[in-house]
Amino acid sequence: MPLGGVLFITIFVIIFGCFLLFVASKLGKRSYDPVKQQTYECGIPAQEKKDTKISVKFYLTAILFIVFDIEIIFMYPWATTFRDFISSGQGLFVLISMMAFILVFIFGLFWEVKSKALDWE
Amino acid sequence: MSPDVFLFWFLAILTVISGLMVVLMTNPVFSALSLAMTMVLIGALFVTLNATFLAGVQLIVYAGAVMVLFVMVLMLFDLKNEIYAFTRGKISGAFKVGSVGILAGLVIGSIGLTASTLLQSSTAPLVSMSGDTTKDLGKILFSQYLLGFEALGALLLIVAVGAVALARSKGGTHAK
Amino acid sequence: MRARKVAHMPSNFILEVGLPHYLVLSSLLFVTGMAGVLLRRNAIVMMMSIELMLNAVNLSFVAFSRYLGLLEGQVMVFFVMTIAAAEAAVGLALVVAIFKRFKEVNIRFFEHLKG
Amino acid sequence: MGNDIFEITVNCVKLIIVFLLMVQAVPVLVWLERRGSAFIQNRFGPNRVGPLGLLQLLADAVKFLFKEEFIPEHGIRFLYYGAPVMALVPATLAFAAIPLGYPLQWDSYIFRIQGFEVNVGIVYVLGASSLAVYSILMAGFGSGNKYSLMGALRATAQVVSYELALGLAIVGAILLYGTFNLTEMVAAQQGSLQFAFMGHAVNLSWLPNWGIFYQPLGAVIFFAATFAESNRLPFDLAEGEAELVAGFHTEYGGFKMLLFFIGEYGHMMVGSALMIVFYLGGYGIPGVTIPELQQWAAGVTSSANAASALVSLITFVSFTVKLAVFMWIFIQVRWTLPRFRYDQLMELGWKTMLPWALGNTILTAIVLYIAKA
Repeated sequence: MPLGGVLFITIFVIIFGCFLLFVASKLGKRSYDPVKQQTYECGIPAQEKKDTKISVKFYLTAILFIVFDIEIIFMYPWATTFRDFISSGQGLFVLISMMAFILVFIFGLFWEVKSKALDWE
Repeated sequence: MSPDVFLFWFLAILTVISGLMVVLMTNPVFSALSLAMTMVLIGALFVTLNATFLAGVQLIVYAGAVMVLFVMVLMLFDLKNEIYAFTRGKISGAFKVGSVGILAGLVIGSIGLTASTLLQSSTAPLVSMSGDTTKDLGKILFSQYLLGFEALGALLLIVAVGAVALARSKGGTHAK
Repeated sequence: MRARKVAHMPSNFILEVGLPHYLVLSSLLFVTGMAGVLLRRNAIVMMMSIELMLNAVNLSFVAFSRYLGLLEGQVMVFFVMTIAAAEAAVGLALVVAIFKRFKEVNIRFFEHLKG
Repeated sequence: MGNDIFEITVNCVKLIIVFLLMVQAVPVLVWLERRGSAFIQNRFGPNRVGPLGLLQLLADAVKFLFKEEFIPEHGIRFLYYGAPVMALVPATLAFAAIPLGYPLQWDSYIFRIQGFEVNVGIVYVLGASSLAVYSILMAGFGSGNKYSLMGALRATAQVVSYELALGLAIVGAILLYGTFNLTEMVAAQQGSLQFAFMGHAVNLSWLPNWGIFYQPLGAVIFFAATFAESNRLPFDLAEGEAELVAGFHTEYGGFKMLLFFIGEYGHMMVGSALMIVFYLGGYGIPGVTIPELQQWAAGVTSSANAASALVSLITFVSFTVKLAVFMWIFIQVRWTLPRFRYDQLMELGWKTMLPWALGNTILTAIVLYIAKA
C-alpha cells in the first residue's frame, strides 16, 4: 500500500488549500464594520445561540449508523472469501453462518422500524 | 534513512502529539477532532504493519462513525471551554500525573530491557506475511472465530436496542 | 546470551524500526489515555480517552501479529473495534440521557446520582 | 538509490497531476451545469464572457480572489478556516485510488494511470470518503451560526445514513468479483457477457461483461446513494433555502466557498468513477477487449512504447467519456427533480434502500452458491 503517496497528497492538498485561502485573504480589501461581522440571522439582530433546539434524532441516527456500519463491515471479509470457501467445499456452512448473522441484522432493523426510532415527526 | 523508517517516525511523532492534544485541549470539540486525527494516524501505522484491511476498517469505523458520534454529541450540547476542565486539587493532580508517569516508565523500561530477547528477532518477522492478508483474515474469521463473530452480531443487536431505549428515555424525543 | 544480544538487538534505535518501537509508541498512547481518564472532568472527554487507550492496545495487537506472523492478533483487533464502538454508543447514550435531565456532563456531578 | 528517487518523483508528480485534473474539471463542470440548467429551463445561461460563456468561470475566479475576507463574530477561527481546506482532502484521496486507464508500459517500466494502487481499494475509498463528514461538521460548528449548525447536523445525518446503503450495495459486487482491488475488478469486466451457471456456459456476445448486468439492483441503490453522499439535489436537504438559508456554508464566501465547491464536485466525480469501476467496466470499451486493442495499436505504430501509450490514451478517453455521461446525469437530475422532505429522505434511506440492499446481498450469495456448487 502506497502510504507515502497518501501522506504526500494529503499534505500537498492541505498546503494548496491554505495557500489559496492566504492569497485570497491578502488580495481582498478590508474594512471593519461591526454589523458585517455579525452572524447571518435573516436581517434581524442575532439572538443568543444557547436556545437553539436540536432534535436528539440526529444523535439517534448516528448511534444506529455505528451499529449497522459495523455489521456491514463484517460482511466485507466474508464477501471476498466466499468464492474461495465455495471452491474448498465449505460454501454451505459459511453461507448458513452468514445468513444467521444477516438474520440478526434484519431483526435489529425490523425492531428499529417497529419502535419508530427511525421516524422523523 | 530508508522511506519506511522515515514514515514510522513521522507517523509516530504525529500520533503522540495528537494523542496529547486529546488530553490537553480544554475545548472538548478540539479534543474530539484531535482524537479523530489520532485514529487516522493509527490507521496509517496499521498500514506500515501490513494490516491494510484493518487500516480501512479503522478509518470507516473509528474515524468515520464513532468519532462522528462524539463530535455530533458535543455540538448538540454546545459545550464551551470549561472552567473545571481538569481535576481540582493540586495534590491529587500531582499524584495522578506521577502514577501515570511511573506506569509509563515501568512499561517502557521493561520493553527496553527485554528488547533483545523479545521474539528473539526484533526487526524481522519470523514468518513473513505476504502483502495481502485480507483474504487470510476472512478465512480465519469464518472458520476458527465463527462463534465470536456470531456472538458479536448478537451483541450489536442488543446495543442497537439498548442504546435507542436509553436515548429515548423520559418519553420525549426532543431535548429540553 | 551476550552473543545473541549482539546479533539481534537493533544496532541503531533510530535507523532500525522493530517491534519495540511499536510497543513503546503503544504504551505512550495508552498512558496518555489513562492520564486523560484520571485528569479530565468532562464525562465525554473521559470516554474519548478510553477510546484512545483501546486504540493503543489495538496497535500493539497488530504489531505482535505482524512480528509473530500470526493473524489472530488482527482478528482480535476486529473484535476490540466492535466492542469499543458498542461501548461508545451505549456510554454516550447514558451521558445524553443524564445531560437531558440535569444539563451537566462534569463527572463530579455524577456522584450525586448515588441512591 | 537513484532508481528510488526516480520512482518517488514520478509518483509525486503523478499524484499532483491527478489532483489538478480533479480541480480543473470543476470550472468546466460548473460551466456545464450553468449552461445545462439554462438549456433545461429554456434560458440562455452565461453567454457573454468569451465564446459560449466559457471564460465566465475565469472571471468568477478573479472575483472570488478579490472578495473581502471576514470571519463571523462567534466563529471559531481554526474550524472556520480549516473546514474548506478539509473539504478537499477526502475527495482527492479517494479519486487518486481509481484506475483511470490501462497501465502504460514504457520499455520495462510500468506506469499506472492512477494515483496509487491500493490492494484494498474499496475499503480505502469508503474510508477516505467517510472523512468528508468532518469538513461539514467543522464548518457548521466553526461558523457560530445556528443555521450552519443545523445544516451541518442534517447533512451529517443524511451522509451517514446513506453511507450504510452505499456500503451494503457494494457487498454484492465484492461477492461477484471476490476482491477489494479496483484494478482487478475492472479486469474482470472485460470481454463479452459470459458466465457458467449450474454447469451450463452462457455466452451473450452482444453485451459487455459489465457488473450492472449481474447486479442491477445494487447498481441502482449505489447510484442513488452517491447523490445523497455528495449532498446534491434531490437530496440537498442540508441547504433547503426556505428553512436553513444555505446550510453549513451560510457564512462562507469567496475562495472558501470555491473550495467547498471543489469538494462537492470531487465527491460527484468519485461517486461516478466508482459506479463506472464497479458496474460499467471501468476504462474498458464495450465490444473491444484489451488484447484486441493492443493488436490494433501495434498495427498503427511500429514502436511498442507508442502502441502501449496509444492503448492507455484510448482507455483513458473511454473512462472520461463514461465519467462525462455520469456527470451529465447528475446535472440533469438536479435540474429535473424536486427536493425531498427530510422525513421522506430518512425513510428512503433506512426503510427502503437498506432492506433492498440487504436483499440484494442475500440473493447474490445464494445465486453464487447455486451457480458454483
